[in-house]
This record gives sequence, structure tokens and C-alpha cells, in this order.
Amino acid sequence: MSTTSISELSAQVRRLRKQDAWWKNPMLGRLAIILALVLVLSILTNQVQGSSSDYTLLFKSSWFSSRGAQYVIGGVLIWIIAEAWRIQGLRRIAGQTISVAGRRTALIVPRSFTRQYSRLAGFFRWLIPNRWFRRVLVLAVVAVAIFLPYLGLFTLPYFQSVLAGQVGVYVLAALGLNVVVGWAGLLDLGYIAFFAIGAYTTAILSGKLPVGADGNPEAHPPIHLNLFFAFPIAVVLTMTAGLILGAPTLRLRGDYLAIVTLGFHEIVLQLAKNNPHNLTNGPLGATGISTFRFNLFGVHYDWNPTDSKPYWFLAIGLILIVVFAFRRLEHSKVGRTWTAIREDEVAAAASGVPTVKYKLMAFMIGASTSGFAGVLATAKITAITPDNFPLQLSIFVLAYVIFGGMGSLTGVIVGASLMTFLPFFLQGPPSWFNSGKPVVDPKDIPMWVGAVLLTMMIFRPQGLIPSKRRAQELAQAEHGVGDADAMTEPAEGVAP
Amino acid sequence: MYFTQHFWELLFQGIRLGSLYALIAIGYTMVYGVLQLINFAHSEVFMSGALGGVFMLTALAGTNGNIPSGFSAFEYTALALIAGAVVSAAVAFSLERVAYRPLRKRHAPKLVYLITAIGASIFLYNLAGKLFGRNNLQVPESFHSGPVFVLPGSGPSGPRTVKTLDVLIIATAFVMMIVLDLVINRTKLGSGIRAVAQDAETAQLMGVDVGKVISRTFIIGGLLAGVGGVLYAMFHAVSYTMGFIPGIKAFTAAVLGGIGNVRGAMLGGLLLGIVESFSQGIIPNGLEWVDVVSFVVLVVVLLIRPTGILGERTGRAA
Amino acid sequence: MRTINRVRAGAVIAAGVFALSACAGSSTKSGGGSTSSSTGSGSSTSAANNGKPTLEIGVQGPLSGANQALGLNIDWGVKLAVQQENAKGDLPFNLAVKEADDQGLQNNGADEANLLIQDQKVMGVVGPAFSGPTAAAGALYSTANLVAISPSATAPKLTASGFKTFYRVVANDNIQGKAAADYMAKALKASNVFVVDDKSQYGQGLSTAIVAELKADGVTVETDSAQAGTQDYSQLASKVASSGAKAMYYAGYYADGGVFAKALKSAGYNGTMMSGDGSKDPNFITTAGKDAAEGWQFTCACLDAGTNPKYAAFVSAYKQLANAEPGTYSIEGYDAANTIISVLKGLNTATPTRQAVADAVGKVDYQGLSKEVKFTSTGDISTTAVYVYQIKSGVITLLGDVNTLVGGS
Amino acid sequence: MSDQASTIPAPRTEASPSDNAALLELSSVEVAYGGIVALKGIDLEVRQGEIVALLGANGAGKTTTLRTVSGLLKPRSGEVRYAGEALTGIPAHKIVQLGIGHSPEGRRIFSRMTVLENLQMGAYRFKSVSQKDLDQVFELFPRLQERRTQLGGNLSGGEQQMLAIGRAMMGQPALLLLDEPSMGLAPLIVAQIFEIIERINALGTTILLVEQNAAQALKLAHRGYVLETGEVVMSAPAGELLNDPRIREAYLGETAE
Repeated sequence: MSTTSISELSAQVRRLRKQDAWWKNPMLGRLAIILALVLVLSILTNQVQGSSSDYTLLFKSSWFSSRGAQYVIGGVLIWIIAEAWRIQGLRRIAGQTISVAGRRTALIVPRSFTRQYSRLAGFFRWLIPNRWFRRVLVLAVVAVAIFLPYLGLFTLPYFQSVLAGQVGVYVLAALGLNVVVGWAGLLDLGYIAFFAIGAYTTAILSGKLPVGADGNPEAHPPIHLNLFFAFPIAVVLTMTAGLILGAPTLRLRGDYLAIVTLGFHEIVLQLAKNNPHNLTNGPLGATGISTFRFNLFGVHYDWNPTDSKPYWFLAIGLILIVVFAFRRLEHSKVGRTWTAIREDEVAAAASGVPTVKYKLMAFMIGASTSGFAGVLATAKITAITPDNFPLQLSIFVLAYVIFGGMGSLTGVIVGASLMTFLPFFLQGPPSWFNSGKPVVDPKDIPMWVGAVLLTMMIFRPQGLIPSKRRAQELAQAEHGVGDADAMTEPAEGVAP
Repeated sequence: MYFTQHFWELLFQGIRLGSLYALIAIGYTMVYGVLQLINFAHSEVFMSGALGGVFMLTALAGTNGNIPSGFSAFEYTALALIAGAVVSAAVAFSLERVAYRPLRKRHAPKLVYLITAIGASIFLYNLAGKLFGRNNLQVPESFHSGPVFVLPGSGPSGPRTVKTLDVLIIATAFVMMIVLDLVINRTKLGSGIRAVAQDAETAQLMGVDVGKVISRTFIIGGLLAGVGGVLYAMFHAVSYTMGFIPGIKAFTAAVLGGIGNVRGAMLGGLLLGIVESFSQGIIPNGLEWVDVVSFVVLVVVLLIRPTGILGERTGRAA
Repeated sequence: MRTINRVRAGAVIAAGVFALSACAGSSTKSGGGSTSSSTGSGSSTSAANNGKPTLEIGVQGPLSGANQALGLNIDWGVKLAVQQENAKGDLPFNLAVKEADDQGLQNNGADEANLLIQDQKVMGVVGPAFSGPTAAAGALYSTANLVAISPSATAPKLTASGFKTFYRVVANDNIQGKAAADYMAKALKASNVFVVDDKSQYGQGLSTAIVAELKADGVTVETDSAQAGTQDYSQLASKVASSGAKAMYYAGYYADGGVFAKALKSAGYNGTMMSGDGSKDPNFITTAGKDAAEGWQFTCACLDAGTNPKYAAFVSAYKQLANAEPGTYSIEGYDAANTIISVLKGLNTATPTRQAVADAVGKVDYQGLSKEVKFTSTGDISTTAVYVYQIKSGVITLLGDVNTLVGGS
Repeated sequence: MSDQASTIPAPRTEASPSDNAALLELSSVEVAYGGIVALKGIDLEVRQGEIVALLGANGAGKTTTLRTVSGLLKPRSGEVRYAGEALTGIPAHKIVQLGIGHSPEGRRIFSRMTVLENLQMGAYRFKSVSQKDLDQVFELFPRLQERRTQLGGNLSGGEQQMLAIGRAMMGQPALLLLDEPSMGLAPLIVAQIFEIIERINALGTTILLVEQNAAQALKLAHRGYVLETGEVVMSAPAGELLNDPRIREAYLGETAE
């Protein structure tokens, strides 16, 4: 309600635009960043482990030592090079070198080659989107996946075991969670609860649970079935569990749903531990669970836990079935409805979509996939305790999905495979890598996993292989159009 | 009946645990308020505060088991609390700078924040384990925790007393919460936080430096969690994995009270503590069912009030 | 804007590459200026370069994750045994340690067993540390004829599962549970006992055995459980205090046992407080504080009295190596490793077969630090003596053999 | 800057304020969201003391223009000049300190704060809230004084609009950006609000007004710009625009009397 003179206003603008204090110089800022990074890395890569009796041990050995000096000097060198690069001097030199080199190669490489090269590039440009080529490619990838246990690394029993017991199982689980989180946009932090339900179903159907009062399972075999029957039964049970959890809670908005599902996981775990009616045998669980058997049309085959390959074939079979089914689902009306719900639940509801029904559907499909994975895992482990299903596992599976690229089947498969495989690889690489020694100390592996997750999310938030739609949503959000996910919008959908 | 006989004792234990939960829950809820982020790494902020406090105590009192008395008891305790608060605030601040600010600049979706937080949490606690060993650390006693007053309803093994440590926990927690409430509702920083929580963009149009407010929100959350961590260390134990369970509980408490609402977090924390305590008094072998009961209570509350007890549509505080 | 980011990212990556290469460099130089870097190295205690071939002893246990501390105790024990043996250098080969981290989880049991099995240099395994992974890995070790001596898997049924090459140097829950119950019933003459377990496989197994024996002894038993990670033990402690039980047994690990001890002290419980081998750890005292830990008793099928000079040597060597006091199962890990070493010594060849090692372990009779290592036909340790320890002025001291304590009273 | 900046009397002479020096200038400003170009090189000028109306259909880029001025969006190219100085690189929260008040589209009241708290937020850039300003806002909007202890979310649409303007006024703006102040309001209230806008201008505040209600806006404004799909298609004194047949057809078809 007062008018300031124009000259005074322009003086103010100039004042605001003025350079900051010298210590806010971006150059020094970058030095600080590099130094901090180098100091942290010096600790991270130090093989010494700290001690609870001398808290300063690791600092002394990573900072106040020749090691620390090396790192700091290295950091400063990197900073100098980077700054010099920025100041263009080096960049120009490098540019000249490159252009000279380019001219030389142009002399050496015959014209015909470059022409052929461009023809080749054109061929690829035509090839990649080609439908038939893509089909052949997919078939090739599938074939490689099936015969993986006979290839390179995976001929080693360790990696076979990891492949069947970890990669296969968690890819399957992550595919299911992708339906819930990636497609329907529901944040589920208790996903492994369904996995546990599938696993306990397996144990019960194989006649190892419930135990009698004397703790002897053999004396009380209520059911004893071929484990292949566990799949349909686990599906029914986990779907029911999904319904029981989902029906009352799916009306909650994103983060509230997250804590309720987390709680559900905790409740399932506690029930298993507290052993109502001797059903789960509490923390002791069950051992010696029989595994898959095939006895039909005169063909007889037993899965033997000492050989991982058959489990992988089973896992890849299940994964293929699930992927095929989910692909159909993604491009069906159901898939489109999920997208609508995820992007704007209120609008979807307003246009007559029964959102709760579709959300429940996603929840149940996810749950049953998790149950599948649970059956598979338990059959391979042949033993079960509540400790197999820690709360962290639910969080990890969610991380696999986001890491790979939420909403994209390829992304989720790749993400889950890499994230489950990585720690095992770091711990016991094959002999041709790092001469078979652990790449990092097993004790530090979780730390590195956390660091990978963190860096990945900071530098590539869309995940390894994001779905096209997600990538678009993200790019738009980055420029301020719309929200990248409707997940945290209030269910009532009122703008603040 | 066990419950009625031990009512006061159960209530007191519930309040003691609940005020610790509340101190942590406030950090969750404030960060949620300004960023809509479930800051899973907050449990590690809490853990680092406990470590900071314990290191301070070790430096001051040593580990020879001598318990200081008089003014030095007070001094050591206060310094430990301050050290914990400062360390936690520093960790929370750097967490925001390193992990969340780049994401905020890119308008990353909330789930990416969540996974970043999880990654940061895994990284931080394992780093702490690498730095300081994987065993429980020794917490030197900074004062003699003698009986202060007797609770009504004494049990067969003698009267139930409330000790100095209990008083310290509850009193510190309540003082911090009251101060925080004043800061949120009476100061300029507080109104900035509330404005950013409600509508960050409009807050910017009022001249609020959103980045700075978010940083300070993390710092405030860290300060409270740090104090909570030191108190928890004195009451419970300290190790690199100590953050996970209290973190989950405090998050539950924050949701119970209505996430985003500071008073809700205080209320939710106390309520959760009391529910946990009471369920032990009411259910036979209740300790086994504590988690089940508290989550069932949470679900029931959310079914009645989908945004928690002081959900955002009613509460005034941010 | 974008170029700045790219430069920054480039700098970051460069720094990373530099750091990693620096790290690799320093590790090949077997140094880095620190006191324990050579022993702290990831997989194997580096063997002297003396032209001998290298054989390995595997360790399978939780080296990361929630139960890491227990696994590390074992790991350091094994590393110490190997280091001492290499220092002696009287074998026709060098020894190294190969670690397999199962995080104490059953899910990883088989994978990690396979890691050790596929490495033909591994001649014997100390582990798996936990009963869960053992159940998943036992059959694999059997098939591979690779001997696995667990320092800590106590579930009784493991040795009844038909694992041909599985042995353990700890008493199973039934033996320890029975002894603990008899001690409380007969030596302490407790007419009523309160048994608390931590809802772990170990705790539940032990408490089940104790409760069964106590009932057989005609003792009134009250039980409760508090799962590891319980936030507030006060109510449980005051329940124990008001139950008037003459003795209380906590079946669980020290990390939570120490916190429970604090609460019991605060609740003013004045009966005898006991726990098992999972809690007999200096860290129990660290956690509980000297005051609250004072007077606690532990049952353990291990004899590691401070009177034995070998034990004192072990403690100081361990401290030097691990930067920490030996804890629960450290000695068992050390003994298990030495058992394998003694067998390899007996075979005295640079190319032993796993079969030969497995056969010899079945017949071994080795005087370990904690006990005489000799196995029954199923793989259990044949010595069934259980000892009682007590914390006296902040130190865990031996009270005696349960049998003599029971008989003598 | 000092809290109570030195003020000069409002230059409300008979001469049109359109002859004054330019307070705000946009020169070939381009703004894009991701791949979508929202402003395709806009030139625009607001002189001190003026009310300038920005007209156009939905999606023409009116709101984008305001958001670019207040720093919420960064131009891809071009320059925003304020009092002759480029605003490039100054973040939104600092632009407020230069006396640019912005009452955003959809009012964006802090619904969980009281009316008074909302107004205090408006004065966030000052160390303390000036009672004089508060009184002045209450004088302009007596309704707000009655409702001062009510939560922002409980106000009616018209009251919220008053609050949004009042809140922007609390920052003592030299330039006030008003985004669709009449949106969704009853005609009676719209008239009331436009009258107040005129009063605010009379007090010396320059106003850049975005409106769909072209007729009302042009009656009030000194000059007007017409935006179409991110480009200025017409700019003229308000009276001329009001009488332009193309404008009458395109924007006043419904509302022209």
C-alpha cells in the first residue's frame, strides 16, 4: 500500500543478485563435496572393522594415516583436474586432440567402411522396432534364461543355488508386488506376509505341520500331499488373506495403507511365532519338508534339494507363466483401469470406476503371486521358521521393484535379479573375478547394498528400465506438470 | 485382577515408553509434513543420537563404573543429551542435503524418496556397525537412579517406585514437546514450517525459503530424536541396530496420531506406549501379543478416522 | 546446469574409481598402516608365501544382518585358530579361512553351503552357526562329504536328521536344558521357577527343554516370552518379581538378556537369575551395566575357566586380532576350527580328501580349550558336562560342574 | 531492505499511469514444461501505477506468465526485468522481498491456519507484522476482521479470495499479481472484489491481473494483453480492446451486456 520508487527497487534487485561471500564460491563447494566424499570412501573401503572398545579405531586407520593422506591428495587432484576442465583450458586441448584423432581415423578408415557402417546403423534402426525381430529376441532371452544353469557362471553350484533360491523366488515375488505398487499404485510394505502364508501352507500340506503336543510331526500327519497341490491351495489362501487385509483398509490413502500393511506383516509373523493351536510350531518351525514330486503318465521325477537346477526350471516356468499373464493383464481393461486409479483416483471414481474392487483385485493378484513364491522357496529350503520372513524382506522386495523400474515387467525382472544377485556375487565371485576372493568384506555388503540403492535413486530415480508411461510421468513431474504419483494425494482428492 | 492391581504401574510404564516414542515420532511427522516423505532413515538419526550421547558420556565419565553425583551428575547428563541432539541434528541435516534435496529438485515421486530413505537407512546403520563394532556399547551411568516416589498399588515384592531415570525420561520428553509446540505455533520458523507443510508453493510466494525450512525441519526432528536416543540408551541399550524397532513403532505412533500433525505424533506416541503397556496387563502372556494388539488398535483407529486421531482435517498445528 | 551436473557426476565417479583402486593397492601391500588390517581382510587370513599349497576352512554363519555379532564371534575364533596354526607352520600346506555369510537366515543356508562346497580347497566347515540354516544346509554337506562342525547350532533334532557329516561342539538344548533345570531344582532348591524365552529358535528350544525337566522334577513353573527386540521389559520384570519365583531362567541371547537384567534389577527381583550359553558373554555385562549384571548365573556346556593359562593366552590373542573381547561361541568356533586342523594334521598330506577328513572327524578325540572334542555316532558332542558360571564383581567366574553342584548340595 | 521502505505519494494524477516508467518488463520470454512449450516468446510491459489485464482462454499461458514473474517457473529463454533489472537467478522466495505480491490461482489459502495467521504469513518477509498493514487490510475487507479467528478452510469462496488478496497485500507489494480473482464467485461478490482491486490500485499498487471475465477486467484495467496459445496476439489500452469486435466475439460473447 505504499509505493517504492523505481530506482530503489532496482537497487534492491541488484543487491539480491550480488555475489555471495567468498566461502560460498561454488568452486570451494565442490572441493568440500569431493573431500567429504573421499573421506567417507576412505572409511567405506577400509577393510578394518571398528571396535566397540575403541570407537576411534576406524577413524584413526582411515583418516589419520597414510591411507587418509592418499585419499585426500587423490581427492584434491581430482578437484584440480575437474576445475581445470571447467575453466575450459583442458577441454579445449582435449577437443583438439579428439578432432585431430578424428581426422587421422578418417584418413585410415576407408570411405566404404563408413558407408557400410551407416548402412548397418540404418539396418538396426529398422530392426529394433521390428515386431518379428523383437519376438525372436524375446524368445532368445527366454531360451538363455531357461538354460542359464548350464552357462558360464551358473554352472557353479553356488550360483545355481542363488539363481533358484533367491533370484527366481524374488523375481516372482517382485513381479507380483509390481502389480500392486507399479500398476495399481498401492504402497504395500507387508508383501512378504503373503509369502509367509504360502510357505506355511507348503509346510502344512507336506505333513510337517502342525505338530502334535509332543512336538513330533510324524505322529500327526493330518495332510500329506504332493507339493504341486500347494500352489492352488496357497493361491486360494493368500487371495483370501489379501481380501481380509484389503477389504477394510484399501480405502485408506497411500501412507496409511503402507503402515497398515507393515502391521499386517508383523501380525502374521507374530501369529507364526506365538503358535496358536500348535499350527506353526512357533519359532522352531518345521524341517524336512518334502519337495516337489512328479508322477504322472508313467513319468516319475523327484526334485532333490541338493541339486538346484530343477528348482530353477520350475521357477523360470512360473515366471514365464506369470509374465505372460501379467502382460495380457497390463494391456487389458483391468490394466488401463489400474493406470487410471493410480494417476487420479478421484477422477477414476468420478467416472464410475469401482476403485475399491479394482484395488482389491490388484492386491489379491499380488498376494497370490507372493504365495507362489513362498511355496517355491519353501520347497527348496525344505525347512521353515518365522525368521525366514523378516520385516526387512518386505521392504527389500519393494526396493527391487523401484530399483528396476516400477511398472515395467522387464525392469522389475532385471532389478530384482540384480539386487538379489549382487550381494552373493560380491561375497563369492567365481575364480576369474578378483581371483575368487570376496569383492568386499561380507560384513560390509549390506552397507554397500544400501549405498547402491541410495546412489541409484539419487541419480536415476526412474529405475533401471522404467516403463514408458512412468518415464513420461517422471519427466513431466520434473518440469512441474502434475504429480508423478497419485499415491500420496488424499483419497478425497481435494487440492490443499 | 492383574490389570486393576497394577493399573498405575502399567500407566506409568506406558507413559515412559510412550514419551520416547513420541520424541521419535515427531521427527517422522514433521518431515512427512513438509516433504510427504516417510523418512525411514529417521530411525538411524535416532540411533546416531544415542551413539553421540554415549560417546559423550564415555568421554566424561569413563567406563570404570564410577557414578558421578551432585552437580557433575547433572552436568554429564545434560552434556550427553546435548551431544546426542547435536549429532542427530547433524545427521538429519546431511541426510536431507545429500539424499533428499537432489530428489526434491527433480520433483521425484514419493516412492523414490521412500526407497532412498530405505537405502540411506541400510547404509547408515551398517556404517555405524562397521565404525563402532557390532556389539552393544557400554552406557556409563551419569547419575545414580534412586527412587523418587512410590506408585499407588504395591506388589508382593515391595512398593513400586519411580526412579530418577524415569522422571528424567518423562520430564525431558514433555519439556521438549512443549517447547516444540510453542516453536511450531508461536514463532516465525514455526509458521514457515506449517505453511510449507500445507502448501509449499504458496509458502514460497509469501517469501518462505522452502529449502531452508525443510532443512530446519530435519534439524528439529533430529534434535528431538537425538534426545530420545540418549534417553533410550540409558533406559534400554545401544547398538547399531537399535533404531529399527523404535523407528517402526514411532512411525506407527505418528500415523496413529495423524501423520503430518505434530500434536498428533505426541498423542500417538503416548497412546501407543500405553496400549503396549496395558495389553501386557490385560492379556495373559501379553508381551507376546504387544505388537499384534498395537497394530490392531492402529487399524481400528484408521477405520474410524482414516487420517488418524488428529488427522489433517481437524488439527490446527502443522 | 546440465553440464555442471555431468562434471560433478564425473568427478564423483573418478573419485570412486580412484578410491577403489587405492584400496585394492593397499590391500595387496598387506597393510594400510593399521594394526589389524592383515587379519581383518575379507575372506582369508593371508597365508605366508612359502610355496606350500593352500587349504581352507570354511565358516558359515551370520556375518551380516541382525545376528551378526554372534557370527563374528565365531569367525574371529576360527581366524585365530588358523592364524596360530599358520604361524607354527608345521603343516604341509597353508591354511586360510573362507567366509560364507548366511545372515543366520534359513533362506540363505543352502546357498552359502554351496559356496563352500564348490570350493575344492575347503576341507572342513565351522558352522552353520544357527539351527535354521543348518536344517537347510545339512543335506548338502552330507552329499558333498564335507564335514561341518557347528559351534552353536543347538536344536536337538539336527543330529537326528541323518546328516552324515554334521557335528557340533556344543551340547544340544536338551542336555543344557536338563542340566539347567536340575541345577535350579536341586542345587538352588527352587520350588518355583520363572522361565522366559526370547522367541528365537534357540531360546524356545532351550526353554522347552528346561520346562519339561523342571516339571519332571516337580517344580512349579511359570513361563513367558519376550521376543528379541522387546522395547520395555519392565512389566515382564515386575511380573517375575511379583511371582515370587526363587529362580528365573532367561533363554535367549545376551543383547536382549542384558536389557532384561536392567529391568529385573529395577523391579527389585531378588531370586537367582540365570541364563544359558547364549548370554554368557562379556557383552551381557556391558549391556546390563555392572550393577544389574552382578550375581547372574549361566549354564554352559563349556569349560573356559580363567584358571587355565591357555585360556588367558587365547583371550589376549583374540583381543589383538578382533579388537574385542571373545564372546559367546568364540571359543567354540576356535575349538571347532582346531578340531578340523588336528584332523588335517593327523592326515598329514597336502592333498587330503573331504571323505578322509569327514571320516577322521567322526573318530576324533581332541582336547579343546572348552572341552574334550569327541563325537557320538550321531554327531553330538559326547561330553555332556554342563558348567555353571556366575558374574562376580563384573567378571564371569566358574562355579562348577552341574553334576557336582547338584550332588554336593 | 528496511521494513518500512520510504514511500512516495501515489502518482494518481489525471495523466494516465501508462505514461509512467515500466515496473515490469517481459522480453521474449519462453517457458516450457518438459516438451510442452507454454510461452512462446512473450513481450509484455507493466508501468508503475497501472492495472494491466491479461486475457485469454484456458491454457493460453496467463497463469504461466504470472508464475514466471514470481519466480516459480524459470524461463527457457528471454528475460524478466523488474524496475529495469533482470530477475534471472533470483529464487521465488526472494522475489517477494522485491515487492512482488502474488495471489495465486485457486486462492491457495492455508486452510489449516486462521485468517489472522494467513495474513501474518503474508507479512513473512518482514521481521514483524505491521499493525498498520493489518488495519489497512481489515479496512479493505471488513469481513476478514469478523472472521479473523476462523480457519482458512472454513471460509466461503469469496472470503477466501479476499483473504488471498489481503494476504498478498500484507507483503506491501509494489506490484501485485492477481490470478483469476473472480473464479467461481457469485456476480455480486465479483463486483465487490473488483471494486477493492481498484481501491488497492488507487493506493499506489501496480496490478497485473489475469482474468477470464474479460469485460469486468477491461473496465477496470488501463491496458490489456490478449494471449493465445502462449503468444501475445493483441495489446492495447483497455478501452480499445473493449470495443474491438474480435475481442467482443471471442471473449465477451457471453459476458458482454
